[in-house]
Amino acid sequence: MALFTTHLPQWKKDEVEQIKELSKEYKLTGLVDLHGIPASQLQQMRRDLRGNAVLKMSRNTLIEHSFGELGGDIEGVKKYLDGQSALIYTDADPFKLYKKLQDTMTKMVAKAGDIAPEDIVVPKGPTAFPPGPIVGTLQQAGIPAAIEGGKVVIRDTKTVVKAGEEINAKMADVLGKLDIRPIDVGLSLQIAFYEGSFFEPSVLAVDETEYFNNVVLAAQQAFNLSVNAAYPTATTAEAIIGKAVREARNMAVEAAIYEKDVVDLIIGRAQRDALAINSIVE
Amino acid sequence: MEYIYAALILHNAGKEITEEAVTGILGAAGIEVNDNRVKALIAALDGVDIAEAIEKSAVAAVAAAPAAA
Amino acid sequence: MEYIYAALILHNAGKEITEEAVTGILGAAGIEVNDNRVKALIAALDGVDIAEAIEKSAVAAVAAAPAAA
Amino acid sequence: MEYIYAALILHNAGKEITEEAVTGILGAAGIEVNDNRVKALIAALDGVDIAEAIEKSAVAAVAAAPAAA
Amino acid sequence: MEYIYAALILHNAGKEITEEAVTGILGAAGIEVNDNRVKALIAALDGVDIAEAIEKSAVAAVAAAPAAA
Amino acid sequence: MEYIYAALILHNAGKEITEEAVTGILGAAGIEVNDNRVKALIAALDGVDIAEAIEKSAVAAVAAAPAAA
Amino acid sequence: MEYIYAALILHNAGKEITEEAVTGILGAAGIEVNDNRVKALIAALDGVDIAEAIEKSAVAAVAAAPAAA
Repeated sequence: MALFTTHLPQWKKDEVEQIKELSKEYKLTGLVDLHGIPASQLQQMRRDLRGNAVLKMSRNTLIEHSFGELGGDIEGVKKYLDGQSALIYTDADPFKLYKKLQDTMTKMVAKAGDIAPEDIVVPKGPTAFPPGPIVGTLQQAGIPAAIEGGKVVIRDTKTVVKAGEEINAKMADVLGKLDIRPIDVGLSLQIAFYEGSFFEPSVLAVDETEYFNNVVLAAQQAFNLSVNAAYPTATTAEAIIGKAVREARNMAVEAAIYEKDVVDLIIGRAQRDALAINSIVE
Repeated sequence: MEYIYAALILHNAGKEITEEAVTGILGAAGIEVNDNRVKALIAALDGVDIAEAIEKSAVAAVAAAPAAA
Repeated sequence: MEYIYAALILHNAGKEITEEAVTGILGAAGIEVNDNRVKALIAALDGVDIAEAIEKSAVAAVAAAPAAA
Repeated sequence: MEYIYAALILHNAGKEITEEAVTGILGAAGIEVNDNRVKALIAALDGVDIAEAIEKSAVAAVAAAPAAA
Repeated sequence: MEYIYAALILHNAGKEITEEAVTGILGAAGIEVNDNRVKALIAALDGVDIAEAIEKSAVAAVAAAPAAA
Repeated sequence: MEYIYAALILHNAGKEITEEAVTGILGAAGIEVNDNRVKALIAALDGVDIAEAIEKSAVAAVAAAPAAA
Repeated sequence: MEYIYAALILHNAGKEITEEAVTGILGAAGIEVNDNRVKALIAALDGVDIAEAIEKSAVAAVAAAPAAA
């Protein structure tokens, strides 16, 4: 690389320096894949990230060069450069960053060949289109369009593409015209280098539902332990009393302890048993 | 449970539920009657509407279901 | 139901459920015993596992619930 | 229910459920103990597996409801 | 559970549930009373409507229904 | 319930549930530890099969049923 | 589950659920804390309504019933 360095134009040298500086300044240095993200969407995402993370676009060759110069562990970032990689810097940890990137996902219009991530539904109602060939185009795509009151309206809600199906060119065109955005687009994390370790996206995805369920389970377990061990807390005092009373009643009925508080229950048990035998006898 | 059944027999037959009656029934069954339990039974049943208690038990299980449905 | 109660008294006390025993119990209650009913009861209970039948009734409430729903 | 609770205190503590023990407990609570009720309690519990009895539901099983709904 | 039962005995008898009262009852039962557990019990019961808790316990068997419906 | 959760942490980690351990955990959480409650907890858990106690469903208030219907 | 218990201790005590806090609690318990697990916990719980989960646990004891329905 020595040859390359000597002939590096100033602006490239500056760029390399900047990348190296940022990598030293922030706790987390990462790469995200910008492939397929339209410029307008990208702008929105950068706005959403403001205050949390910094996106820096640069040529892959310069990125490679920068990490080469930095050396050490961080040089391993080079391996993950791919296609339209961009640098991302933040002081948050990789898990928080990954979550933030998920949160900044937006929707965009479909292109021919895209797979629908969920059912695509065209809602019933008026459109902005004046009467014209659009009516025919919509109908050809299976959408019940008609002219009413001088406007083109969709007469009924219709599911035009099912989840998992491919969106063909005609459909993509129609959906685009209706400004229906079914495709999820977001910054895809390629790698995060943080506190000396590399974090690949597969280890960063956290299933919130699983955590929710575990919290429910933990609360249940704590409740059970508190009641079963008869260790009363504000949360469980009532339940413990309830358990004590139920157990007392159970024993009283089972042993037929003739006390006013339970004699009704004893009669009930006696009758239930008698009915059971009665049904056999009849 | 023998004691309560004796009481239920008397109830069904429209007879008064007394210590003697209950003792008599259980004695006839060849059971060694425990005086205390008989007394406790009579005391516990004092003021109890047996017909009502019997009815309640029959629907106790079903009363739960409607709440569910 | 008196006949059933009588049978259950004997069952609870671990005694054999015989015509004599049932008749004795109901007689002691001052009830006019119907011989045929006693015979029918004894015959019907022959071979019946009463303890088991009672246990099953503990969850028999299930039969009631669907009807309610 | 005091008499029953007293029996359960003794059971939980692994102590024998006797007249003296139950009377002692209720007396310490400042309750005027009815001898007969204590004796009836002891007699009723004679031979009963308390640990098992505690588990057996006094109320008709409502395992029914789910099926209904 | 002994501590809870002691509290319930006092409640049933209309007595105040205090450390001394609970300790007295359990002591009479021949139990080695753990001061801390008594204190924790009194603290936990502060503000609890015991009568209401007892009532609620009556239908606990129906806990099955909700999820089903 | 913090005291219970502290016990659960120790149980899960296969550590002994002692006063020191529980106090240490809650102290690290910045909680003002009530000595009495810790002692009461240790005493209550003494001899308890925790794995079993965690599993055994202690049915909560049945405010549930109405919601279901 | 220790990580979850630690989070719940903090939640119950009205404290913020942070990396330091969770690590401190588990460390005090003598557990070897996995930094990444803590980070993942914090990130995941950020989107979890813990109060809601705790409420759900109150009726979840009936989780058994659904299978029946």
